Order: sequence, then structure tokens, then C-alpha cells
Amino acid sequence: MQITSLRIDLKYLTMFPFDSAKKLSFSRCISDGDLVIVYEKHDNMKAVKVSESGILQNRFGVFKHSDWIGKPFGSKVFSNKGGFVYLLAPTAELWTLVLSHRTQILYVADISFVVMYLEIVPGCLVLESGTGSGSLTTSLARAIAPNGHVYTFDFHEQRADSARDDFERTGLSSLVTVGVRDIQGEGFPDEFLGRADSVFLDLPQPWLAIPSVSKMLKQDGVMCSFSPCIEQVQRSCETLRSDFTDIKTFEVLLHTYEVREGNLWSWQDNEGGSMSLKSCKKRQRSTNGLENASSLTIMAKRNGESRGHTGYLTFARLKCTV
Amino acid sequence: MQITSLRIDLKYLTMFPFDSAKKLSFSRCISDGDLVIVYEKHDNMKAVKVSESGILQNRFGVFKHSDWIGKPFGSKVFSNKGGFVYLLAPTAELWTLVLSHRTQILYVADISFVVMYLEIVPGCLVLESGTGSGSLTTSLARAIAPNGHVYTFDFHEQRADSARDDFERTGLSSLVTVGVRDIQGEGFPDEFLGRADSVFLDLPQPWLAIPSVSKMLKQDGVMCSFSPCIEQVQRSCETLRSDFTDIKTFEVLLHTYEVREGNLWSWQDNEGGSMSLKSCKKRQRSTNGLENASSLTIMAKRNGESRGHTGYLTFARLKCTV
Amino acid sequence: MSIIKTEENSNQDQNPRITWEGCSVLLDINDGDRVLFARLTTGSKIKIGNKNCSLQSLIGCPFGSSFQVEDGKEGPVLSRVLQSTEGTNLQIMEESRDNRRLVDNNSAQSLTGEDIDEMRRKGASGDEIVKALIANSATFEKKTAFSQEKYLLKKQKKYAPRVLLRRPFARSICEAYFKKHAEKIGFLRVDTLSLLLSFANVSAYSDVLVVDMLDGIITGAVAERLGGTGYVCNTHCGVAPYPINIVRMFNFNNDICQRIVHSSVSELHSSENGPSPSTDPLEDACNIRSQPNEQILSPSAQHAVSMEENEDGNMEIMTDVSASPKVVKGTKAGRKAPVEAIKIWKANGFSSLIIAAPNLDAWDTVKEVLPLLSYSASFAIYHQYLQPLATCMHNLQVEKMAIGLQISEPWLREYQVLPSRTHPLMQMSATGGYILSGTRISGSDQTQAK
Amino acid sequence: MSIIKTEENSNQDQNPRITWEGCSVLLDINDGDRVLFARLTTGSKIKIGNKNCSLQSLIGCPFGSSFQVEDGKEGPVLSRVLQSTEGTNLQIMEESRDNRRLVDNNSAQSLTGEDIDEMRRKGASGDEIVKALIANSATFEKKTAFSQEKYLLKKQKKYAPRVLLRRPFARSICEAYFKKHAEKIGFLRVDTLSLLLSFANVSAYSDVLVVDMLDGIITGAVAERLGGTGYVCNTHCGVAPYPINIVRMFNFNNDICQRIVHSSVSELHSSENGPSPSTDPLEDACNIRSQPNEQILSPSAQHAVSMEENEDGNMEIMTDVSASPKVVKGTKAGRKAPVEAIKIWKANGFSSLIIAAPNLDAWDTVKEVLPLLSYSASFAIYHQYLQPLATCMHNLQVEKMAIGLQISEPWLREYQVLPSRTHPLMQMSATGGYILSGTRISGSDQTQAK
Repeated sequence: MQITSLRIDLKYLTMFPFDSAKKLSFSRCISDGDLVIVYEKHDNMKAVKVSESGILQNRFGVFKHSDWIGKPFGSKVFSNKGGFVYLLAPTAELWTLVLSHRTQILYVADISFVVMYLEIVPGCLVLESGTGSGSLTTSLARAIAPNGHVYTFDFHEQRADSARDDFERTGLSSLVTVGVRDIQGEGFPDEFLGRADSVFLDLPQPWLAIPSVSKMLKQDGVMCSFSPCIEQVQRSCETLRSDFTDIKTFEVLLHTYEVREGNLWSWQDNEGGSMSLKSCKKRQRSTNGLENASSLTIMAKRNGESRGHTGYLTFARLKCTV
Repeated sequence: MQITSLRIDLKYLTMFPFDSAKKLSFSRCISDGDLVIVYEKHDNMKAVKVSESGILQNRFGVFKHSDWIGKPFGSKVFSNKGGFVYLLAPTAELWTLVLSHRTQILYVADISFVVMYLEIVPGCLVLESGTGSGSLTTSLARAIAPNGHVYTFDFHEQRADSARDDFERTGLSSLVTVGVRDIQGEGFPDEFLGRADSVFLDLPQPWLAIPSVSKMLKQDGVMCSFSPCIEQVQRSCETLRSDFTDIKTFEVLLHTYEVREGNLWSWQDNEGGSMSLKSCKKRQRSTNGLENASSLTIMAKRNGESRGHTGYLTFARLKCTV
Repeated sequence: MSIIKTEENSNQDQNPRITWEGCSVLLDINDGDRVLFARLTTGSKIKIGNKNCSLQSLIGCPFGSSFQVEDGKEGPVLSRVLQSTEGTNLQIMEESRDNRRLVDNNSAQSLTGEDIDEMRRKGASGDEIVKALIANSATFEKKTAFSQEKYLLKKQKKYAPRVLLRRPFARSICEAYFKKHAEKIGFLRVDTLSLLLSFANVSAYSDVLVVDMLDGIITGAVAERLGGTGYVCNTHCGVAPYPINIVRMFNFNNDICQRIVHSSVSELHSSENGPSPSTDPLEDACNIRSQPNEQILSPSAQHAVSMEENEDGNMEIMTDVSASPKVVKGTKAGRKAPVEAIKIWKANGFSSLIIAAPNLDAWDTVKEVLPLLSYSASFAIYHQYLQPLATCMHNLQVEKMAIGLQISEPWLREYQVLPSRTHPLMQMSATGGYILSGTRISGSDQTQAK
Repeated sequence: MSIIKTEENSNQDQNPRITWEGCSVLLDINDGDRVLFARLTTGSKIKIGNKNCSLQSLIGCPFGSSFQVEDGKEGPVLSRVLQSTEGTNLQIMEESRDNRRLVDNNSAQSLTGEDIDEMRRKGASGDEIVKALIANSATFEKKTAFSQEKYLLKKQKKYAPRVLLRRPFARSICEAYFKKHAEKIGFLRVDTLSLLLSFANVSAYSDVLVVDMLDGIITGAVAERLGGTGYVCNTHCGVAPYPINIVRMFNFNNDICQRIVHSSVSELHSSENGPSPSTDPLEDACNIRSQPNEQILSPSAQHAVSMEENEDGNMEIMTDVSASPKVVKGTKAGRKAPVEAIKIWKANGFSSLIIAAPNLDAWDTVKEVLPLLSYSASFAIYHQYLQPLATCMHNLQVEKMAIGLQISEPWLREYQVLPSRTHPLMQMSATGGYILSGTRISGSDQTQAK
């Protein structure tokens, strides 16, 4: 029985393992050179490269990297002032949060759906344009690992450069190649003719790139175009109808909930009648939630403001003509 | 102090009272000639005109109308076989359910929003086209009662006739006038020039009727156009921009929940591990729900299939030019 | 098709479309950036930017008209802007250029702050300043139509703010609160409010029982629908009625105000038919004068405070109460329910019920007040949380108190509809809360096996 | 930009795009009206209309190709239809006519049932029948383009049904189940499944612990992402593992099947490091052969029954197991976890956790299995109901077992995008359930005042 994949390796950590020698074991401890996600709160995280002499300073005080080395990922570490943060191993989802500082927190819904709907599995060759912040690219790379490849293109040289730096940082360089190219104008490079399993477009005028996409895809291969406006979708679908089938447009959203523990007043408890709405916020909290849980109610409430729209996702499958 | 509005009147019941002489008192009893809603289940209701000699036959048996007369609305009445139904006073919402046999059950969300967003209050003059099933018309009439009026127009003579019959039946004839007219082609009649407080359009090409709407509305009056397709909305908004301001497009939906009482199994209770998903449906039910309520959990679950789209609602306000 | 003239006359009274001295208005500054409630009196003023503008010029204007700040002889005044019927100045064209090469550069403006101050001193209007800014922008012409529009709007809001005069309706009041102080109305969204009125079958001549712990938004919306017929009775558990400050913001005439009453739940339940001590006519009269007035006066001070706190664009209350004593006297909504009415309600029951009490347990409340309804009456209960309504629905089913029970969750999304740029708004309110609705039925008096 | 040739070769193995004898396929009949899972063997057949068609002709065809029923020498066969690249036959034009005057009249067809039978006897193809029906329709020409299209589609489905050959992927399998037998996969929608995989950070070389009581849909989707690396270990409480029939529908090669294992939670928790009696290699080997096979064989009989029950268009399972014994032997997914692997998991912990157990209490389950994860590992719990996840989230917070906790509710809506007829689909699935996600943290060993 082959269990090489369970071997423990001490090379520096990549965001996710993609060859058996780099197999991640989570019991592994933080080493010099590792990328860690410093977690303060759900909406406050930061990516930090660990170095023997490094320090991290935030509102909780000063943290010495040397204190972190040797601790397992998932540990709580303390500052000189006794404040603490958690040190997490990076994931594509945490990386998205770090990249975007919460503004893109719901983007995970689109990303997840795209990866599954494009039928991306290990070994796939995937084309993407534009690269943007590289947030989707990271998830594409996770899905094609260990032996597939993502070729991603951006019009802006500068943006491509920073994405390339990021993939270097997260250790994904061998899975992702970043190119600078005007895909709307020039299409994808000819070297990918008939070789792409899936293609993803996030372009202002996706219909200009669709003829090239149909040349790059393998038969029955799937493409996806992400557009914020319905006119872009209408025009893309029109163009898609000649070479593609199974054309479907979706909108994906995610609502999140807060959880609160508390009791609602009974009619009689509220004799005064003058209770203001403000007082509803300071609900009585048990000191030990678990023991009293039966007497108190735990209630979930939708978070009020949420992302009402990100974009439309249009999928299409290249017709089988052979 | 004037309390005439509380007088009890024994004239036949209209769907809602709109002059003080017809004030509905719910303690009133069912009389010969009344329209009642026979309620079997949430999704099975029927409107019946009570007559001394009438009978109602359904799967529960035979019900004699004469047994109903003199009972208060909201009573449970029994058939020859001991089966029962409830007799309810008609409301605009029940009427919508009766009209459409549940297919339009969520339409209440659009109707409610339209009435409020059109700023319809008692005394308003409202124009509508088309009349359709008269489901919205009934709610418009409720909102303008007791002293306003709804003028509704439909292209189909037959449809207008049945709507007129329905308003006769529900006793709303003095609040609603139904006309036959091609509003897209001819616009609203000149007699309403500058006199409408609000206008509602449900037409395939609403942009054709908008110039007429702007002539009918009082300054600052509000119009609404309901369209299923975004292209209709795009074209309407384009037309609206010349004479209207405050142009807003919405989509309104309603999700409903089922409530179940039950316990989820704990990991250990489920030793067998072979539990099938089917058994999850026959949850244990307490014989006396209230007494055992604390030990059982009541859980709400979204109804699975729901109306994903009815139409877009576009509102606009006539510019003040004087 | 004939027209009944009397309808329109009465309509004019109930539904006035021109402001008058003492009327309540909603002022929408810069397309919703700031929303104010104000009472139009000769003395009332609002602050826009750094200018205190008199509201006197708004008296007698049609609702829906727009105003701009101009310098009058006696200080800044609001001057009416007639809306053109030719659309916005800037024609929004379908965008053929894409903005991949667009470089955002705000340093291309050659007009300095001093230049602008100078223009102002010389009496330039806001519009003139905006035009000068465009003329002196090195990049404006190179921007896409979309960016030009954005730039124009931004400058116009800063240098030539618009004030839109809106009618205070349940719609506009609810929207203004939801946008700026949602917590004060229990996060009740306008579509949810509209559904409560529908599900509870609120119609003319209804006697509507409400448990309104949302500062009067429910009471006001119901009264608006009643139009001076029927009653809206705000019931409460203890001795003091719940505050209904928001009712003041509606332009209710005397007829309507008369129909807004309160009564404790114990009074409504009591078996005595004669006037109880608490419903003594004298004391009642006294209540009308003192206690509701107190409600009216005290919160305005509070609001004034909150106004100071939220200078940068929140909803504000501008009510110069002392300046218009007659007006306040006019809006004496919220008196104690008349004894005769209570007597009839006890005999016949209420025809509708709406409960909106975010801090109360729904079942605990409904089991107290539902018996006050007549059979076949509709009810609707609002709550921000799902679970209390689920429990309540279950108990109502088990107790066989109601049928047609349904928990609904409203969903609302606004769209941007512009050529080549149509999409749902990126931000939406995810929660409109939940509504439990149903119909009260008569107890299972003749229970028979089916 | 250079291309690594070896990648593509390995890709070919893992991700084949042409069917082979014994492979599992998803047959989509008439654009989703009916969906079947089938294993392609020389003997396997499906019934379309009243015809039993052999599936042999599908072997060696590319996934994505379409077929029509044709009469061959030895009975009806499925014959490949090459898709044109010129769009549908019928050009959908922007509709200028409105359909206000449209009269629906189905009696305008002059072709009788006998005529059609006669045509068939003479060997007319389905397409020819459809063409004849159009030619003999008195109203077809008068219909709007929209109505013409609808008519055409209806007739084509009846007389010339299309069979689309789809690859069985987590996407297509989940969609087919959700559409036809949602209750069998706990109403798990495809977007929710995709989120579970993301939130749990499933990636190559992960060791993923699952509690999969959805007949293997989770296990299969995870194995698909692992691509023959790492492990997916389905844990259970009692002695028998949970059934994972759905895993059979994926075309997993041996490498991948090897990585799908099960182990009881007590084995994973036990402190002994040596082989426990239950992990004895001999018994283990026996388990591999007997018990998972039983899982594979028994349900197909069940499914065959449900197929009979649902003649009119439900999802069906067509697996001629006896005809291809080698194939069944090939898909021996779901053996007992190897002792060495368990040993390492005990030492290092799992790297991901997904729980999908609709009938279990979430907190009760998670408190048992969360300690099996390594620190910093991600987890995701699916439930149809919100309340159990709310309680679970609260308890995880109180016990300080995890951070980054979030309850998410996915929302998905499909659109019809057609010229002049673009709108969201009228029907949508309102509930994709709820997901509680988070990251396990190390116990607060060095608790210090902050």
C-alpha cells in the first residue's frame, strides 16, 4: 500500500500541497520562511512571512516571530502586552479575505461555483483572463493541483507583476503562469489551441474573446464569463450561440447570519411599556453559555447589509462537432 | 364624539366596507346572499355565495348552506359525514388565492409593494391597465376606499366582462369601473387628464402608454409598470426619463417557511448508521405539543420550490413643471 | 364613464399636493444623501453646507418640487428649480469605449479653492461654479461618459445641493428611517411594512388593534390607510402607552388624528361594561392634553441631540414646535380610546391585528391579544428573528386558534437601469425580517371526529 | 510560455473525454426532462418512448455528443447527431408583434395519429415526422416566433427525442439528483456543495474527514478534487459505514478509489497505536471485498424499483452489473481505512472536515469529530435547518474550539437570456440549506488576560 502522500516534509509551506514531497501535515510547526495568516478577528487578518528576526506590531502590542517558530499552526500567540492573535495556515479562502480586506468576503460564492461548474479537477489545463487580484486564480490552482496548470492573462503589466509576486509568495508559481496580453484584442495564444479543459473570462467586452475561447477549448470543454451588467450577458449569449451549447446564466449570492443568545421579554415583564429599542442590544449574557443554554434561546439573524450583486455567471459548453 | 362607523349593519357583506353604512363588524353572522370563502386547507379555498337552499359538495361530504346562516364568520361547519371546513369573510388576499388556485400565492408581495409605493390612500383616483384577473384591482380598491375610485382598462372585452362580474360579486362595483380599451394604442381617456393620483401598467409594451400616463397624472403623481423581461424595463426607463423623475426599478419576492417540531438524533442514538434519509420524515410528534415544547425543537425550513421571479416593478414620479 | 366630482373634492382634503404653513414635509437633500423632517413655518430653517436657509419659500409649493440655495437679501434662501422635461443635462450614451486605459487623476483641476471662494464672493451660483470646474478640468473631456457623469454629480452635490420636497407618506417615512435610523423602527423595511398592512387586511372602517413598539410607524401607516374612518388602537401592557412619535411626521388632519387611540390590554379585556375608573371621561380628557403632548414634545429634544451627533448626512428632525403651537395642537393623535369604542370592541372584536414588538416573545404576546379579535379577522406579526415566529406558529396550530398560518420572508432588490449598465444594485438589505400571518377562527366548539 | 507535455498525458488518464466500455455515463434525455445514469456495456439498453435502445453505439464517443433513436437492423439504436455550429434551426428574432390577439388552437393539425403511425412504418425519422407536422399545421405560420419555437420543441421531444451524453462529474451528478431526487442527497444544491469543498479547503494531498450521510455525494465530490492523492475518510458512529452508492456513478479510476476509505469514529479516537482487532489486516481485506460490494450491489436493485415507479421522466439508474463484472471489481471504492493511515491521522490530525448529516444534531456531531482535525484545519457543516447550526456555532464559540465561524446561506438563480425575453427563471430553489464554516484552533493552553 502506497502511503507516501502521508510523509511529513519540512520544506517551506505552500498554500496547499501539490506534489507528494510537499505534502502538508497540519501537525507541522511554523518554520522560518513560512507564510502565515495572522488572525485578529473575522474581518481583520493579515498575511505575514515568518523570519527569525521579524516582528509584528499591531494594536495588541509587539509579537516576535521567533516566538512563533516551532508552534503548530492554529496556535494562539501573545504579544509583549499580553494581547493575542491566532496563526493560521493560508487557504484560498483566507487569502481572498487578506487580499481584499473584507470587501470581497462574499466572493467565495462565485469562486466556488465557477470551479465546480467549469468541471475543474486535478490535471486540468485552465485559461483565465483577466487575472485581477488573483483571487480566483488561487482557487483554480487549488483545483487543478497537483498536475494541472492555470495560464492567466492580464492586460495590465503592473497587475500581472503583482499577481506573479503573490503566487511566488504563496508557493503556487509552478501551478500558475501569468502572462500580459490583451485577450479581447488578440485572443489567447495559439499554443493552447484545442488544449484547454476550461476557460474563465472576466472582461468588459467578453464577446470579443469568445471566438478565441472556442478555438482553445477541447470539445465539450466549459467556459464561464463573469459580467456585472445584463447587457454584457445578452451580447455574450448571442455570440455564444454559434459554437456553444448548454448556455446557462446564473447569479450566486451568499447571505450570512449573526448568532445571538438571549431571551425575549414576555408581555408581563414589560409592564413599564417604556422600553426603548436600544436596550434590546444589551441582552443578558450567561457567564457560562453552555450550562444555561437550555433556558436561553440562541437566535440567528441575517446580517443586515449584504452584497446584493456581484455579477452574472454565464457558462457554455463547446459543441461536439467531431 | 362620532362613532357612527361602529354601527352594525345587516346589509349583505362586501369584501371590505367602504361607506359607514356598510361598516363590517366581524361579529356579524353569515346571511343569505353573503360571499364566503370556504377554507379546506391553506392551498384549497373556494368562494361561495350563500343561499338558503344551496349546498356545497366536496371530498368531505355535503354541506347545507342553511346550516351556515346565522353562524359567525370564522366558524367551523360540518358536513353530513362529519367532515368540516371553515367559513371566512373574504379579503383581498384570500380572493387572490381563490382566483388563481395557489399559482399566484406569492403575488401578494408585488401587490402590497405597488399599493404602498404608488402612495395610494383613501380618496385617490387610480388608473390601471390591464385589468387581468382583477387581483391587483381588488387591492387598489381596498386602498382608495371609501371615497376614491379605480378606473381599470383591459384590451379583451371578455376579460373585462368577467372582471366586472367579479367586482359585482365582491360588492366593489361602486369603487371600480372597468373599461375596454387598447391603452397601448389609444392611451387613457382624455377625461382623466391631470386627474390621476397614481397609474399602474401591466402591458407588453408599456413604453407605448407612458406618454399618455404623463398626461393623466397630477404633478408629483406616481406610476408603476410591471414587466417580466428586463428589455421591457430598459425601454420603459428610456421613455420615462423625459417626463419623470425618481425612476426606480425593483424586484420583490417572498419566501415562505414550513414549521416542524422534532428532535435531531444525537450521534450515539444513531449507532446503527444505516438510517435512511426517508426515516427523517416521520419525526416523533408529541401528542401534546405545548407541554412538551421545551424538550422538542421547533424548526423552520424554507419551502423548497418558490417563485423565483414574477416581474420587475418600475416606479416613476411625474416631474413638477408648474 | 362618468366622474364623481365629490370624490375629488374630498380627495383634495385628504391628499393635499401643495404645502401649507405648519405642514410637515420631508426634505431630501442631494438625492437621499441627507433626509430631514421639517415643519414649514415662517421661522423654521435648515442648515445646508454652512448656510442656514429659511424654509418659508417652501410654503405653498407643490410636493415634488426642487430647490437650490441662493443668496437672498436677508440671507440664504431656497429657490425653486423648475425641472426640465428633457432629461438630465448629460445624455447618457451607450459606452463603446472601454475604460481599460482609464487613469484616475484628480490633480487635473486648475481652479483652486481660493478661486472658488472668490467666485462665491462675487455672487456666482452653484451651477456656475460647477460649470467653471468642468471648464478648468484638464481631464474631463477625456473621461468616459460614465466618469463624466460621476464627476458632474459629485461637484453638483458639493457646490449646488438640491433639496427635494417630498410628501411624508408611510412609504417615504419608512424609507427615510430605514436608510438612516433602521434600529428606531426595528429594521422594518418598506416592503415588509406594506405586507403587514395587506396580511392584516387593513381597509377603511376597520378597527385595527396594533402592538406598535416601533415608535408609531405601524400606527401611522394604518391610520394613513384608514383615512379618517375606523380606528387604530395601540394597545400596551402596563399603564403607559408606547410612544408614537413618528405619527407626528404624517400630515394627518383632525379626522385622522381622532382615529388614533390607545388602550391598555387589561382595559380591553376587562369584563366590566361600565366606565372603569381609568376610563373616567375627565381623566381621559386630561390624558388627551397632557400625556400625548409629552410624547410629542420630549422626543424632539432627543432628536435634536441626535441631529447634532450626525451632522454628516443622517436623517434629522427639524421641528420648531414652539414657533407653531396651533399646529401641534392640531395633531393630537394618540388619545385614550373612547369608552364607547372599547365597549363595542368588547362586543364585536377588532377586525385586524398587527404586532411589531421586537423585544417581546411573539407567542406570549399573541396569546394575550388574539382573543380581542373577531373570528375570521386577519393578523400579521413582524419579527426580526425567525425562531420566535416559528414557535408562535407552532403553538397557534396546536391550540387551534388560527388557520391559514404562514411565515413569509420578504426579499427586495433595487436595480440600476441605464444603457449598457443595467444590473442589480451591489448593496442590498439582506433582511426585511419575517412575518407570521393568519386568520383567527372560532374555538373548536363542536369538535367532531372527521 | 512553455507547456509541460507530461501534465497533459496524466490529464488524459484522470479526465477522459471519450467513453469506453464499462464507463459510467449520465444520459440527459430531452434537455433534462429525464436523466439516467448508465454503465456502457455491449449488453446495456435504455427505454426511450416505447423503444429499447442499445447503448453499444455510445462506446467510444466523446462526452458531450448527442444521439437520436433510429431503427437499425437489430432493433432501435442510438445514432449520433452532429451539432451544427450555426445555432438552432429556428432563428429567434426580436419580437415586434405582441401576442394580444393570439388565439390558442390545437385543433389545426390535419395529420392524424394514424398518419403518423403510417409514416413510422414506412421508416420516417423523427425529424421527418416533425417536419410533416409543421407542414400540416394550419396555424404554425401565424404563430409568433416564440410560439413557433415552443411548438417545434414540444413536437421534437415527442417524435425525435435527443439523448445527450454527459460526463458524470460532481456538478452533473449533484444537479441530476437535486432535480429528480433531492431528498436522497438531503436537498444539497450544487452551489452549496461547491461551497462545502471551498470552505473545507479540500485540495490535493489533503486528508479529508467526512460524515457523509447523503449516500456518498460528499465523498465522491471530495475524491474528485483529490484526484488520487490524499484520502477521504468517511467516519461513522456504529459498526457499519454509511452507504456511498453515489460514488459508483463517478468514473473513478483505481488510484482514486483507493483513496476513498471509511473508519468508525471510535477507531479514529482509540488510544492504542497497534492494530486493534477490528483493523486486523485479514479482516480488513475481507471487508474490502465483501462489505463495500454489498453496498454497491444491493441499492441497484432498489433503484431499479424506483425506476419502475417513475416511468415518466425521473432520474433512473441503469446498471447492468452482472454483464460487466470486471467493471464492478474496478470500482471498489470505500474500503476500510488502512491501519498505517489511521496511525498517521491520530498523530497529525485530518486536514479538512465536512459534515452532512441531516438527521443528526450538528453540535453533538461536531464535538465528537472536530478533535480529530489538526489545528488550523478548515471545516464546513451542512444542514437544511438554520437553528441546529446556530446552536452549534454558539457552542463552538463558547468552548473556544474554532475561529472564523460563519453561517452562510447560499442563493442561486438561473436566468433566461434571449432577445427581448431576458428574465430570471420563474421557478427557483428557495433553499440551498445553510453552511457553518470555521477553522479549528488549538485549545487556549496559555490563557492570559488580554
